[in-house]
Amino acid sequence: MYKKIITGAVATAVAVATFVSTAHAEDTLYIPALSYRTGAFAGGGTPFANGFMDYLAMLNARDGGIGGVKIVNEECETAYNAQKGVECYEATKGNGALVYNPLSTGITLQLIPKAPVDEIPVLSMGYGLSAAGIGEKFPWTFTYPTSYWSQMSSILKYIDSNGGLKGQKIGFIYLDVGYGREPIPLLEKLAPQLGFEVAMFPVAGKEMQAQSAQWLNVRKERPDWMIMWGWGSMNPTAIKEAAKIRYPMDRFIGNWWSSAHADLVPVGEAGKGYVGANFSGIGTDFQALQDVIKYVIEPGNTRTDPSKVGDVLYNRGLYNAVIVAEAVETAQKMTGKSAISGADMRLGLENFNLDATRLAELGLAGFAGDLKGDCVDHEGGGPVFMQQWDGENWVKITDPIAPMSDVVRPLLEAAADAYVADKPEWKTQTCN
Amino acid sequence: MGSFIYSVLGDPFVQMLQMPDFLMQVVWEGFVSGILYALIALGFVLIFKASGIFNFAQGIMVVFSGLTLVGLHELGVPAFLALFITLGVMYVLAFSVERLVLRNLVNQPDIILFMATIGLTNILIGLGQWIFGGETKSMITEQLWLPTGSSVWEPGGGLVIFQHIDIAAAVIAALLIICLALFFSKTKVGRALRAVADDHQASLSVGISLNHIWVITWFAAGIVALVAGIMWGARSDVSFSLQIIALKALPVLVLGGFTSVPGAIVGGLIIGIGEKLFEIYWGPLFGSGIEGWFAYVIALIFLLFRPQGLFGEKIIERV
Amino acid sequence: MKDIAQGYMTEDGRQIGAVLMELKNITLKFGGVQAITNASFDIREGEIRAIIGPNGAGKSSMLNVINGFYHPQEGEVWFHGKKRPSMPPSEIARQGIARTFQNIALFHGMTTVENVMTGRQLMMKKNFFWQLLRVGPALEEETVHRRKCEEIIDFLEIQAIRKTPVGSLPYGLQKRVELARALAMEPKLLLLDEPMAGMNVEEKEDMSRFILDVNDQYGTTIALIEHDMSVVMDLADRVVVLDYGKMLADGTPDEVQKNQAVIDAYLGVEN
Amino acid sequence: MFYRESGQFKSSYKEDMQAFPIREDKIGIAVWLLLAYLYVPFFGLPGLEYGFALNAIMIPVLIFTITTIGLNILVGYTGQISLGTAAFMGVGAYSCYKLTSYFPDVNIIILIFSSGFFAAAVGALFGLPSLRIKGFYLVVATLAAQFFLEWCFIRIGWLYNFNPSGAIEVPQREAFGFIVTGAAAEPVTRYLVVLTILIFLTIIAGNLVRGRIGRSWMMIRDMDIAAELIGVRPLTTKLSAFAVSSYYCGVSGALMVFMWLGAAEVESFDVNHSFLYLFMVILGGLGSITGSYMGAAFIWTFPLVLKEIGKVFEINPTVMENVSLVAIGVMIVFILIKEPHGLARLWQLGKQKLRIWPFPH
Repeated sequence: MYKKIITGAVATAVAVATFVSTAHAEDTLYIPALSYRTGAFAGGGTPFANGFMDYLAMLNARDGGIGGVKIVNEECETAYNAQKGVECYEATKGNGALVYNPLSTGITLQLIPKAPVDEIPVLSMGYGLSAAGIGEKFPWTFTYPTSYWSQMSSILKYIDSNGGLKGQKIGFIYLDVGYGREPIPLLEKLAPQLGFEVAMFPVAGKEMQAQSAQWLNVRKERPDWMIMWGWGSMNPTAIKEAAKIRYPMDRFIGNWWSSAHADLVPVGEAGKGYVGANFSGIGTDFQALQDVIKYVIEPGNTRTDPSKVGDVLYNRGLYNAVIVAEAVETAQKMTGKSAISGADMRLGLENFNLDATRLAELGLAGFAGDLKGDCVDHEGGGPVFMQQWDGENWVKITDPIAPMSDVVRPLLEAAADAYVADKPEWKTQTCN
Repeated sequence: MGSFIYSVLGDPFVQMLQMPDFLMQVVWEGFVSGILYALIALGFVLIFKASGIFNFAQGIMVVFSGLTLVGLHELGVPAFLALFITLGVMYVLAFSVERLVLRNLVNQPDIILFMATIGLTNILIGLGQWIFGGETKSMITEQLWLPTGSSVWEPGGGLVIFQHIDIAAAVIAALLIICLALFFSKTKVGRALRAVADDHQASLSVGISLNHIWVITWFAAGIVALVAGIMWGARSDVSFSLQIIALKALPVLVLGGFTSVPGAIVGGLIIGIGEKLFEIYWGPLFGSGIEGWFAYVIALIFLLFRPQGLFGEKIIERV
Repeated sequence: MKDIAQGYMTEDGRQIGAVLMELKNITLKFGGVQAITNASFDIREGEIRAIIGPNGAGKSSMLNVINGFYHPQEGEVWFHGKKRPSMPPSEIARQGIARTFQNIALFHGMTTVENVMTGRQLMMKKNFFWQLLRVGPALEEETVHRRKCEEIIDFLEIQAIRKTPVGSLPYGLQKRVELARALAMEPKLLLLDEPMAGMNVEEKEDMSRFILDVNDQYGTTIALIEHDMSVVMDLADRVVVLDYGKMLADGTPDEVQKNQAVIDAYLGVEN
Repeated sequence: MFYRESGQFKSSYKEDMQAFPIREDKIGIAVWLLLAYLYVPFFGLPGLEYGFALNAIMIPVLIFTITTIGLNILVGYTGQISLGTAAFMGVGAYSCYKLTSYFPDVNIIILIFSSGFFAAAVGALFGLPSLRIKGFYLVVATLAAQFFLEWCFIRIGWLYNFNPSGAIEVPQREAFGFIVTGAAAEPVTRYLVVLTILIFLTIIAGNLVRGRIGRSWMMIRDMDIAAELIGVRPLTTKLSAFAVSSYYCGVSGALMVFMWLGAAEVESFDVNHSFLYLFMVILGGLGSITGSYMGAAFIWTFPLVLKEIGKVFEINPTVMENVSLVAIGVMIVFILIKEPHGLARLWQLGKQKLRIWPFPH
């Protein structure tokens, strides 16, 4: 028996020793995908990762990569766990990673200080640290196309345009972790300015599926509107509970991590009328998505369930890949190199221009709002639009709603200053 | 200071009186979650009584059984056949646990057995995710002929909403408990089970196979887990985060005593109703969201004063 | 019975001193069950005192009262001429009462020498920070006590198993290690709960010799429970007989053997 | 052949009471130390990329070893089970963060050591019920600690300086003229700091468990009633175990955030991590300090090895993640059945084999 164990241990040791970091030839674009298909939030992580990977795979299959250089897209499972995230980062960065999409606020926070040191930019698309939108303070971090705070301001504008905000009571139900608490300072600041009242309903991470107390409180407080910052199985549970207390669904608004197919399909008809924020297109009615289906899904070079292509989170992952690809292409053009470095990638991220024309060229006309890379503005200040669940699918119901940049921007700057304050050697940049 | 005392001792009760319908709703919601806690706790008690093992894997068994049921249905298996197969899976689980784990750990200290069940938890999480994926799944409520929708009761202009699935949960839990009680008192195996619970040595000497008994109790705990999984899944969804909620059964056990079936039920109801009342009426003092630890802290305080629980027997130590 | 108010001389010529412990009217109940009823006797310095009686007579309970594991409902325990208040067993151990157990209570995760060292715990005084460093005084202290333990190990002839984990030792040796551990405490009063249970004749002889040697060399007062009457009659200076929690007799082995009540209740079986 | 103790006699008790009485063991330790101090800082681990070897393997393994030693003191040496390890680490991490904001100029290493005391105090507080309750009941008490502390880490904004992201972000700090925390700190600096702290704490733990205090812990573990009848005070003994154990956890938590992660929110201290650390203790060996090293190294690197194997066979990482969950579960059960003293015991058996090698009879 012990012999076997010892033999096993020796075999393991040999396996460790043969851990050879796969050398990637100079002429590839290495883009790691820190994804999570296991753990408590796998339901959201899986479609996002699928969209991201499928688009890059499509570029490889259709165009032979970007600028004639093949993309190597390696997935590393983080299980939404910060420790595994660091390990994934260390395991992949040596391969010449161009950009990290951490897909978790916790992991993003860990990577932000590492990015300038290792010279690999971080693109936390619509999550992570809102303050990182200040390009002068965070040269290596991007939150395109927008931040949580901008998004919240857009949602408030939506409420304002649907019967006014003044004198209203806004209920805010959120996952009680860093991510969910992030918009609270903005709400507290805006409430007196815009004359509304806020009621908070925190949901503890491990109580995601036991929310009856929160919704009893909602019934007690009777807010006029509900806004949700949820993730994973918190979302369908919240919507079900809202339906239980007969909360009017069209006054219940989820942020862009709380309004995906994965959240509403389990609820079905009961969620009819629920509103959600979004910044990427819905469905497969885009040439680029048709190409994904043709080059990737149909040949079966994917882990995606074909019926889920075009879902909200799938398309968001895809949009993330679109931004990455566009930045790569911009960087290639700017530097004249086909195989670029992380520093080049940073340039690309500050200079790409995904306007309507360009989106149309990419076969994504109307898929998202205009987005332009910028040195000062790493947030993109992008608008979000509202979508509504019709019982079976999401329907876009508004045009893009611009954020209240005048309010949000100073807050972002203050937060960025606070972040940098206790880091004496923090590298900032000056634009122009 | 005065206003603080008022907000602790006065205001909550005023609120209760002002909105009696709401109070009723709170108590009802607490009652239903209490029933579910009690169901999970019942699984713990069954195994603890028969084998002295504190089965940490009971929580993941709830998730695993629910996932198996839904997963099979997704593969196209008709709902009731899927239910039947899931029962089979739980039997296989009970059998393999007995054969591969328990049998080899007889006479080990309790703490070792407990840690083995934590290992088992890991195995079930991995297997569940591997086979059925990590995504949240919705329970096949209607296919299992469970009721949906709700009824409204309006006492004196108030509003109390009763979800049909909650009522069903209460009824099914009650039936399950009655069935278990009958099983324990009326069948030969059940009586043997009680004998084992009372005295391992004695039951061995009257010729009862301990191994057989263990398989049956683990299977019974599996059935209880499946019922809890279906009910909780129908109320929210089936996902791995249920596993941590299932740990709430632990404070329930502390209150009720590890070996007492009525204790599990009463403890479940106390925790369920107590935590809802506290969260709604006193929670705002702490900034709300205290459900995550309230039950545990209550249990902790309770432990200091009555370690054997409400219904447990006092432990007499000997040398 | 001899007049023993000021001590007495034993048959083998040892002088027995004043009263070390006195139990007055002890009554112990578990729920409705009366384990000990109104028992009174004393233990004197330097003597070997035996408590005998049939199964369930309350002998072990009596030892448990003496070392404070059970708190009697009625009665008083006097130790060193003072009435002992109710206190946790660890404090009573600190007053110099050591014991062995009927079902061996060794620390199975440790070796023989470590088990014996546990008996010295109370005498080791160096504080936490010296313990952290394990240099200077702490190491010195450890060495001093280790030497003492090795003496006891030599005395009980268990050198060969010094570094063996006690769990793997045969029963007889475990009993001996347990005795060593109790001796390491240098107790004023040593309680032995059936020290010879389950031993063969040879082992019993060894153990008897050790008990006598301990009493002789260290002058330790010993109270023991034993089933084997011949052993008790050989070892004990005075004997208390319990039956169903009640005291039947108290006196020298000879006196007890002649006591009609004792013969009826217990010895009568043999005669 | 290479490893034998015959012929080595001890002439004093002091010599016999050393941590490694056998000469070959001493040589072995010296070799390990040389490798750790002279090879790894320059070359990393053989076959691995340098940064990966340090940042993703050596530093976390060393930090988790401290955690494991701490938890082992409680579970392995004192027999008290705890599922609150991760939360106690959190106490260390958050206190260290607060200390650095109050005392920005104090040597960070002193602050890391001090933060352990906060964890020790909290640990002892939640260990109080252990006096009256045992075994499974204690599981509930430590879970209460875990969940209550998690809530505090989120709700008490003061703990993370009211940072809107709700996370603690490590500031840059220097010690002895080197930058040791923050992103600008070289991996090798952080590695050497962690390694030195680990060795220091290992020596202390070794001293404690071999001395009076360690014996009283083991007495409680092996037979608490007998221990009490010998004069061990259960309360002080159990509390000292909780305090020392939590001290180790606290220091390792502070190190984890300051020397490794760089930023952390409550997720890094959740109950699943508590299970992970318990697995390290079980697999390494209950009641063994050497085992703590092995358990931490094994549980941390095993999934990494599986990932690499997955890459070779082109199995997707999700499957490998689940395989590693199942495999670790199976190993835990297997180890508990076959060898409750874990890898440490296997290592000893291996050495015993070496002792008689090459003539096994």
